[in-house]
Amino acid sequence: MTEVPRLVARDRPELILGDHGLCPGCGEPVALRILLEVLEELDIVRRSIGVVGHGCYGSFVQIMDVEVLQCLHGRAPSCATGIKRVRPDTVVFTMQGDGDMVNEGLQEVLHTAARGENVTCILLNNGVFGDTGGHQTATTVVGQRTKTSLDGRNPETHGYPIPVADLVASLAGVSYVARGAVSTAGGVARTKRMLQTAFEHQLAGDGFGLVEILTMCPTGWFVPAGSGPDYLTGSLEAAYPLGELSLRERA
Amino acid sequence: MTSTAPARQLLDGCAAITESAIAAGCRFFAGYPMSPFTGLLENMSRRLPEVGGHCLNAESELEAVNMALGAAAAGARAATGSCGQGLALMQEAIAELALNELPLLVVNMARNQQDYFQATRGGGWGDYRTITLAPKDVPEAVEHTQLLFHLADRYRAPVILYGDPLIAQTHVSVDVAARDFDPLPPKDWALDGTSGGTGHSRQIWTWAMGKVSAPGPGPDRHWRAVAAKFDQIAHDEARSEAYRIDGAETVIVAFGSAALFAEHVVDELREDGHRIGLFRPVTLWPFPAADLAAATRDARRVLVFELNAGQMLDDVRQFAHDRDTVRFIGGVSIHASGLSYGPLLDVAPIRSRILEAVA
Amino acid sequence: MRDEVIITGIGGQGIQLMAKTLALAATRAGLQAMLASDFGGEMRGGPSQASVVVDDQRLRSLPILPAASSVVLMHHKHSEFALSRLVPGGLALVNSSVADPAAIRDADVVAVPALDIARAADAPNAAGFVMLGAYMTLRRLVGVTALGDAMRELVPPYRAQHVAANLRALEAGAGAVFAA
Amino acid sequence: MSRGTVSIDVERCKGCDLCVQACPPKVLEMSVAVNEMGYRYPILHDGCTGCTACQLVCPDFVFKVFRFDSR
Repeated sequence: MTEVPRLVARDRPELILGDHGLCPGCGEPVALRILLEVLEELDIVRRSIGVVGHGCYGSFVQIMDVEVLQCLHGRAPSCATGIKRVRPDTVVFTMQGDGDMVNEGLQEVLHTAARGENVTCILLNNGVFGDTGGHQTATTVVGQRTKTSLDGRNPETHGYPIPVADLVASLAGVSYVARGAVSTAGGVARTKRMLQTAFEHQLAGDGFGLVEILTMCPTGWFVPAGSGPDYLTGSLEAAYPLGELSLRERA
Repeated sequence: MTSTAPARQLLDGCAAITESAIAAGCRFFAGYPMSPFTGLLENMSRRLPEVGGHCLNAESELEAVNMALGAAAAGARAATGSCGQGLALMQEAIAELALNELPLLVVNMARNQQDYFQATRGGGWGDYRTITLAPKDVPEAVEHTQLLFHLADRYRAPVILYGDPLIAQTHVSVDVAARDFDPLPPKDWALDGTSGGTGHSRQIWTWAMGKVSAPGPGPDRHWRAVAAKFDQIAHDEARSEAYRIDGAETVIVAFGSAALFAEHVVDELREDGHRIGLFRPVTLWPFPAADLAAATRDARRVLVFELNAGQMLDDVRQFAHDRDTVRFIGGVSIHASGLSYGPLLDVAPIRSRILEAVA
Repeated sequence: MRDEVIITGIGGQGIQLMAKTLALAATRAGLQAMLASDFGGEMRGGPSQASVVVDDQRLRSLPILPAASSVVLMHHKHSEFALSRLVPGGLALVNSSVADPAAIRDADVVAVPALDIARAADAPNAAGFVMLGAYMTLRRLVGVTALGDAMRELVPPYRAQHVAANLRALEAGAGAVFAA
Repeated sequence: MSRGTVSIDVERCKGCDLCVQACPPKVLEMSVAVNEMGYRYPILHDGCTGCTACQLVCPDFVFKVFRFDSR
């Protein structure tokens, strides 16, 4: 009996053109990989346009072999709206961090959702400005230490975090909202299925979709790279439960 | 469904600009209501769907200009607009358009002439300018609209049409038809999704880094190239009009509606024997520097009339033949509603300010 | 041939529709027209004014008229600007049901009791069109039929029930004065 | 006896340790040696099932996963 090795998982899709420079243990490259795998598997690479905001993930525009518009901080949903309206046959997605979508661009994503624009927004949420070195964002959870909340986010002085996916899910015009995490193998697989479902809704013309992906930022959390997943489970995931969110009935 | 309006209509400036834009192929518009720009948004929202286009009543000026940026990135002839504070909100995106080399028409249907600086100086970040045309009346606004779409595509840059309440709300009999221009290069840079997976998929990014498999020039080379392009535009695209300038010892400098009134006053004063003429920058940027220097070479005095505290005055002082001859006779003058010009924009006060300066 | 008229009165009297009817009728007749409107934020009750310039050649005009050959006063209120721009001896067509024609100096004053004529024509809301009809008899820029057609084009569908009364008012106004 | 195996591109690894924690049969271990970037990297021991957990969680796209088919 001879044994023949059969490839069951590639290291990365061909749509990733080279190495990224993000930190050890970062969750964002995992999110990029499953996003591009979904575009490949749905056979929509040759009609996809990504609208990318500003954060560490912004450097992905150099290694992702998909058409991209790098836009102003927070404005990706509006840019995506313009693209999709004039090119309805394309598949349009945004890639934004929590600082981009929830701090700088909260109204953009809410209005785009309420308008029911047939685009897919992807939020990479690590609860911190990783790119600037670990500062508080609108999704930093209560108690989380950042460089601008050194003793942990205290609601009395820093206010409360915003669960943007829940806000979006409360709006009519939305076809799909889900929250996944890339902190475990199972979580990565489930998040990939969420992305696939979101794009299937866009392809069916159902209206706005949002997939929030909780990602590790051990550098910005000031924990060792290997502790990222556990920290995520105890902080972000406790505040932002995973799964598909139930939607408001459309009028 | 008709794509062009019938000949000879009675249209206000907002409707006329809308028809001119549609004749030029504009198929996307986004805006946020603000008087007197609102009329343009209303006309676009009625007309664009009739020709297969899109008009969005955006939730803010930020959304409006970024929606239009997206549409422009996807290759559409697109436009947005606002005025005053709304235009200020759009400046970040106008800079982004310039540095991304994306064409877009921004109609600044201003309340007055206090937007001169923010139209001509490049109110956002980076080394860029915006081609800005200031029509003096509705028929010229119709012409400028199409010219600006052409220039925007030719130079791949955002451009501004500087209107005002008189242009927005005055009805005139106009014929709107598509004008012919030199052919433009294809928009092979526009995003349509088709280049994904080729190893050199299209990328629009102010840093122009390209892909690791097909590197771009990067920010240093890219921004120097953009700056050089604006130098070229400054050299090639300045437009102006000299009116009864021959033998004039007094040269009025005015733009937009103010120039229309100044023209009338020049006619009156010429009848009275004054040697007076009018120089009108048609492009506010590029400022027609060489034309102004030539027009003021023999002038004893250069009188700047604008409805603000002296903004274009900076440019006139910089480029007049002799800056010591330059005097300011304009001023801030706002209608009680805050939405339009005050009493200074009228024949009698302009005439008396000129006569005072000439005496 | 050039005609400049400033129509003035109180918002709600139909000033803007009168002016636009005149400008559109002139445009449709192949003339050049300019219409500059000036009204406050209020839809009714505030000052309302419109300037119309009609020319058979390339029209060149300021949207704020330095001088007007005629004024149409629907009311004495808010008429100061219009009267200040009226050339000496120019035509002042006055709605004498409301305003006092005797108060106007240095003008060719023509009094038209527009409200009374409109009531008599069973068109009590159309005094403005009585004035416009009268103005056309005096100025002969376009015919009453052309004005009627333009008015019909401008009246929105939800006000279509007023078209017939407006037409009666135009006719009545046209017959209320005599051309010089 | 292994039902699967992985190839590990050690030069691309940044030593984050996520794969070691994610591996259900616990057959990955971080090296003592470091790669050219100075990072430790995973080493595979016997017992791999080819489950792909390491590939799923790896931020640096280091793993290719294979399974052995009998014939």
